[in-house]
Amino acid sequence: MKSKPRVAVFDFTGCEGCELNKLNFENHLLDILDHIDIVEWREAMDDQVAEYDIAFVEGSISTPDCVERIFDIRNRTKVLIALGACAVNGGMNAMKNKQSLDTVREIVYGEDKDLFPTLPALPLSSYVTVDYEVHGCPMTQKEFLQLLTSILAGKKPVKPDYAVCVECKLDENECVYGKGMICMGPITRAGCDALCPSFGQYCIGCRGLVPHPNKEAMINILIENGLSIDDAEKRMDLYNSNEKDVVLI
Amino acid sequence: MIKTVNIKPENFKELYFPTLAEITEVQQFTEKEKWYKLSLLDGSNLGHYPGQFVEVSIFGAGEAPISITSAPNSYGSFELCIREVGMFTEMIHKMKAGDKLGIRGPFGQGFDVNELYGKDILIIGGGIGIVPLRSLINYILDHRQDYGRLIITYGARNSKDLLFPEELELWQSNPDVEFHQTVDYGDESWKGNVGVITTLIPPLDLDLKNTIACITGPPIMYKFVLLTLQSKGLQDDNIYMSLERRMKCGVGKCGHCQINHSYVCQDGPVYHYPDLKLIREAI
Amino acid sequence: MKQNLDIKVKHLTRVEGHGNIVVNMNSGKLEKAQLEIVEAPRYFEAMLKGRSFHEAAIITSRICGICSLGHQITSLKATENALGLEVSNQTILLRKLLIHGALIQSNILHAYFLAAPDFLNAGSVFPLINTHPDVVVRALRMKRLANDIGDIISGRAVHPITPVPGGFTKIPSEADLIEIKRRLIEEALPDVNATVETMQALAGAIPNFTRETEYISLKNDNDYAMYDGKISSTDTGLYPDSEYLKITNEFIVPHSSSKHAKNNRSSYMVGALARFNNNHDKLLPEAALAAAALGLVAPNYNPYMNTIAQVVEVAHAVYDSINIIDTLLNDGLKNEKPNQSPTKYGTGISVTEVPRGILFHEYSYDRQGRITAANCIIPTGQNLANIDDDMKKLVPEIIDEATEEIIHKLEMLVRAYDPCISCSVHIVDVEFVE
Amino acid sequence: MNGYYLSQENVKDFISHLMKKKTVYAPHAKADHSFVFEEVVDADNVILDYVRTLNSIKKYFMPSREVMLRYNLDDNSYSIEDVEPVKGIFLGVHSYDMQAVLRLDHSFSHGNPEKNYLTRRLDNIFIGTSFTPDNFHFSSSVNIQPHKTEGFDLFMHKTDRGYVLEEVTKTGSDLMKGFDQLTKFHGEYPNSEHFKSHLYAPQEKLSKVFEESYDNPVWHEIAQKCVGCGTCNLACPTCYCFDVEDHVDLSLQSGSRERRLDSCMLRGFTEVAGGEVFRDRLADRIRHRVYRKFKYISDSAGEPWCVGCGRCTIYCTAGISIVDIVNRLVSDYDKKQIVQDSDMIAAWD
Ligand SMILES: Cc1cc2nc3c(=O)[nH]c(=O)nc-3n(C[C@H](O)[C@H](O)[C@H](O)COP(=O)(O)OP(=O)(O)OC[C@H]3O[C@@H](n4cnc5c(N)ncnc54)[C@H](O)[C@@H]3O)c2cc1C
Ligand code: SF4
Ligand code: SF4
Ligand code: SF4
Repeated sequence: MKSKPRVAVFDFTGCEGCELNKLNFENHLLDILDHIDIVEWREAMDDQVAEYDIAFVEGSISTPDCVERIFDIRNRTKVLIALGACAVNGGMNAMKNKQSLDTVREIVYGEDKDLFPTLPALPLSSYVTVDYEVHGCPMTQKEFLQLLTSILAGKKPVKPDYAVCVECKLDENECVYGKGMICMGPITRAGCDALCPSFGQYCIGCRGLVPHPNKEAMINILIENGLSIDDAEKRMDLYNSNEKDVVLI
Repeated sequence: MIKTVNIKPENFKELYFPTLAEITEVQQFTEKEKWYKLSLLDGSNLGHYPGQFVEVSIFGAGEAPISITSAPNSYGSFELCIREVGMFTEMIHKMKAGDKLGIRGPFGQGFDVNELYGKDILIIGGGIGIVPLRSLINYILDHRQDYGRLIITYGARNSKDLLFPEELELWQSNPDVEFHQTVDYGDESWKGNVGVITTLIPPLDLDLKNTIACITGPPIMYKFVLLTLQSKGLQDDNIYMSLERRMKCGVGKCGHCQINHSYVCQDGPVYHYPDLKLIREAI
Repeated sequence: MKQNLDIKVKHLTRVEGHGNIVVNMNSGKLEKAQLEIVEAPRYFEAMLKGRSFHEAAIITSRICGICSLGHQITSLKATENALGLEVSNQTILLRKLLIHGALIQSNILHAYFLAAPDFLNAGSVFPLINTHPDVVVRALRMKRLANDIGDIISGRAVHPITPVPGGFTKIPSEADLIEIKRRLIEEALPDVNATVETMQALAGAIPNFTRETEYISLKNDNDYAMYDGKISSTDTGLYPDSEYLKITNEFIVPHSSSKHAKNNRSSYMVGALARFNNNHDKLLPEAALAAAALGLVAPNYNPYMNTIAQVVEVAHAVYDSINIIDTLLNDGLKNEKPNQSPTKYGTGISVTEVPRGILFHEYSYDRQGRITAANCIIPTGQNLANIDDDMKKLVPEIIDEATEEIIHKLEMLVRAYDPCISCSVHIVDVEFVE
Repeated sequence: MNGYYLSQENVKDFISHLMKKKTVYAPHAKADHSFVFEEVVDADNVILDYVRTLNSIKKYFMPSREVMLRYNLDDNSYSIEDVEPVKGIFLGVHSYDMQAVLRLDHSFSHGNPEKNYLTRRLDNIFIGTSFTPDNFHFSSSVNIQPHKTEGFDLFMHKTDRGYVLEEVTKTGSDLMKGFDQLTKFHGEYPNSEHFKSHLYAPQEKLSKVFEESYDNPVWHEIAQKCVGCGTCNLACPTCYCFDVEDHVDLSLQSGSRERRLDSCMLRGFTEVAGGEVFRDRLADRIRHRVYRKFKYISDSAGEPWCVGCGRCTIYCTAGISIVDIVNRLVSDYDKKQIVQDSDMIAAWD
């Protein structure tokens, strides 16, 4: 039998929900461990090693210390995988990028603001090459496992490039716009199986935008449904402050 | 009232069920292109025409439409040439002789070899476009007396990207074949033409009435080749070309390859140019 | 006696978030014994400003993936208080059930995956898969059930979906509840007993260390307070929600990106042990028996026993969940729409117990229902000063042990608090009133 | 064929009667204000007086997700998923959804008759109900009246006090055997309803309009508002494009090939390796969709492929209406005709 790939797990600025989600794979954890060796994972174990085949990295880069560590991890690993919104596009952390960082720090620490250095919250890919990404806040178990099995089967993983609305239709959900909610599904990248609308809640856009989104049209929808321009832009920014791509009309 | 064909269950077709084939030979042509020889495990003949394609499947990876590059034969083998560009093609590039694949097809309309009967054939192949054309070339060589002149023009990005190196030499040395090749970018080792494929066409001395041009290449090539042929005076009626589109089913259901009213997997990939002109999105 | 000691544990493992343990003893004088918090702050206060009341809980749930449900419920309660939104009894029961689910999952995760390896001298839970497979499988099964409670009722155990201001966007079906109850009875009850036995066997590895301190938690007359009640201090008595700032008195220290807190003394403790010390008489009988079996008697001043208190709480939560489901089924589930019509716009405070201790959220809203001020005070932040104080007492007591043993005991001590560093750092007490 | 009065009070018994014969699928309430077709477990839960269901009954013949093949990676063995005929009674189907099924029948039987779809279509019984058009239905504009019985075996015409039940086929009359709470109906079946939404061109004219509309600026204008989410295709009862993907199981030993409904409004629909997208402009995708409903297939099949259900419009979050688009094309076409005619008159002068 082939030797198992050596896997390490790291976290940067984020809520560690994606990491926790892995410990939540109760039904599959033992199956996974049949195929991989977890060699480093600060949140769950003491060991540290010099090199690994696959590094799963959660969180965004937001301090000088983070920058150093992510370069170091990239140097030690063959494959680097960004887990969750923070690592993939900066996630919610990136909301702060819209304000001056000094202001932000002052809001929080007042006079002591210089004690704690901060940088704009950016995805891993702003600093190093990222091989694969698992979107979502938090990422879903299904997609993580699909990615892992793809890689283990030697197959390049593919991720959805269409909107959450698609999955809503496939699941025959009632659209939440019909009950006065304002949903980000139309331009949010699918993959979660339209989780929130399936539970009667609107999509907040946690998986980032589809490639080439029509942002102007989306903002229009938000305004047509009762948000002010200011609120519409805020809603767009919740998870997408770093997303720059636009559609070809 | 909708015209529904009233069909019986015995006529329903298992459209998505592949048959197994074994890779019998692999050859690496370039960094990104490999050539495969396969035989169906049930011993049957593929039974294709030049220009047709098959859906190749690797379990766990999916399916991809791939042109058949060999000429029809009766001894149960066929050949593919595949460029590594993405998920599926990466997987197939890892496979070796003895490995097994699924095959569906052959599908689509190829080059109508009866329509070409007795004509001079002008082959224009850009890059990987030579793959389906090679099937036609070898078919013509197998039935040499049925056709007039065989003029092959072939262009690649650079000399390292030229496919079927041994065959190119055979065609070059065959007195019955007029062979011209060019590369977009030359280097020290390259002694031949340098320039895009359209530069090969003006010098050709063609019997315009009796010449049929068969074109396959990357999408951007078509516009320029057509302009060049038109300025040479070749009638649209004398032009056939093969298109590429995204495809999933190969049998006219999944909708991906549709251009206006036409399904490339059914009406194409090889089109008669006058028909293609009616399809506005095609080129 | 040893005169010099220099310990620096960078990025302590098996805790949530990034912290370093630093101890310095110079010529017999303890210069430093502290937990440095080096987690990168995320500036949630800045993210909340100007957001609509619909989004407050969605954002604060992202403070921490581990306590996401706790933050969410606490945030919803604060918003409801600020906007005058009444919620139904059914909503409260479902929320209590969710809180139990989250507590079971969190306490099990801590006891089995993060703390147990210490008792067994293992570096992580992974070697235990081979040495103690039945224990690991049991832990996974308990966690799965707890997470399923979250998944089924709130859509997703991490960053829940259905709880919104005024109620739920979707109510579970009766069949869902019946199935959860079946699993609680058939799987969880035997697992709880087995867990108590396992912990009994491991309890010998718990260091014998005590330091009396102030214990703060919620308290009420009806139950083992988790969802609501008054703030209760073992030193200074009961306080209403509105006086939470009198208790927490946060201050900034240079070695921590999270603020520290103190009330009557230089520090106080929150969490399972604090709850137990305050509310042990409200435990369900089965949980009280578990406490007795594990030798946990109130008041208990050994911080290492926090892990044991967590196990006792798991027993309580499992039995109480069954009771809650029975009540819900007896009353009949009603398909209620969330009440989202504000009757006022002002400031709302809420206090909830989450697995790691008492949690405070406060928001102010303008007339458009947008946040103008926010403040959240997190359990781990409140425990940090207490951890430092414990270390200062512990180090001299064990100074003659081998350095590795000292490090091990210090790491165990910090872990016993089950600290959630992400939380403590990401929210820091400030108001951004303009 | 006979007709009967079926009073409101007898509907439940009628459904119970049907349930004894075969599995019955009928509209049920879903979430706050929507309807879906579901298997009937309790006749009480069936709602025959509904506006439209979220998805049409297409989902029973072409499920939105479907495993096509299972395989074993160790030995390359594979097997096709067994497809079973649905063999159900579909109760309370609106005429436009029945017409949509007939169109799908055409698509799946022409050229290569597809086993998966056609097998599921075998041996089903369809019972229609008339409907009161809302602001979004416009099926009468494509020749589909609410009382159109084509494709049905029985038809329930809604009246003030219940239904008039019309036997349409022999299968339909056989189904009535053993149900005797009926009085014979003699008279004319109702046959029209008032529609609020219309296409302003008869069918013959539409085909001409579409010949002239390829370069109409409307495609580009709509593209400014459209988010390209694919909802319009996925909700449409006559859309059937699909994508296929392979999945490997966690065991790494087996896997499956799955097809999933797709949408030509999605950018990735025409994307090929290397990143080339053949309909990259949103405007081109919108045009393709609308042409597929009114021209590409219709030219050869003889009917519009849009059945006027209104789903694509009511579910469009950007508020784009296919009726408005078509009517805009019609009015631009008319204007052009007037200009051409007046040019001709001018030339005569
Ligand atoms: C009629 C026809 C004949 C072809 N003949 C050959 C040939 O002889 N040799 C060769 O190397 N290539 C040929 N191709 C192109 C080949 O099918 C694609 O390169 C291949 O599908 C890419 O798949 P991938 O997974 O490696 O790429 P990815 O970019 O990873 O593919 C992603 C997805 O897009 C689809 N896709 C991507 N590109 C194409 C494409 N060009 N056509 C259809 N679907 C696509 C795939 O189905 C896949 O699902 C032909 C294509 C067509 C339509
Ligand atoms: S609920 Fe949201 S994701 Fe679903 S269809 Fe409506 S807009 Fe799209
Ligand atoms: S529906 Fe939206 S917010 Fe919910 S999980 Fe999916 S992408 Fe995230
Ligand atoms: S195009 Fe729109 S109105 Fe027409 S059938 Fe499809 S969904 Fe219904």
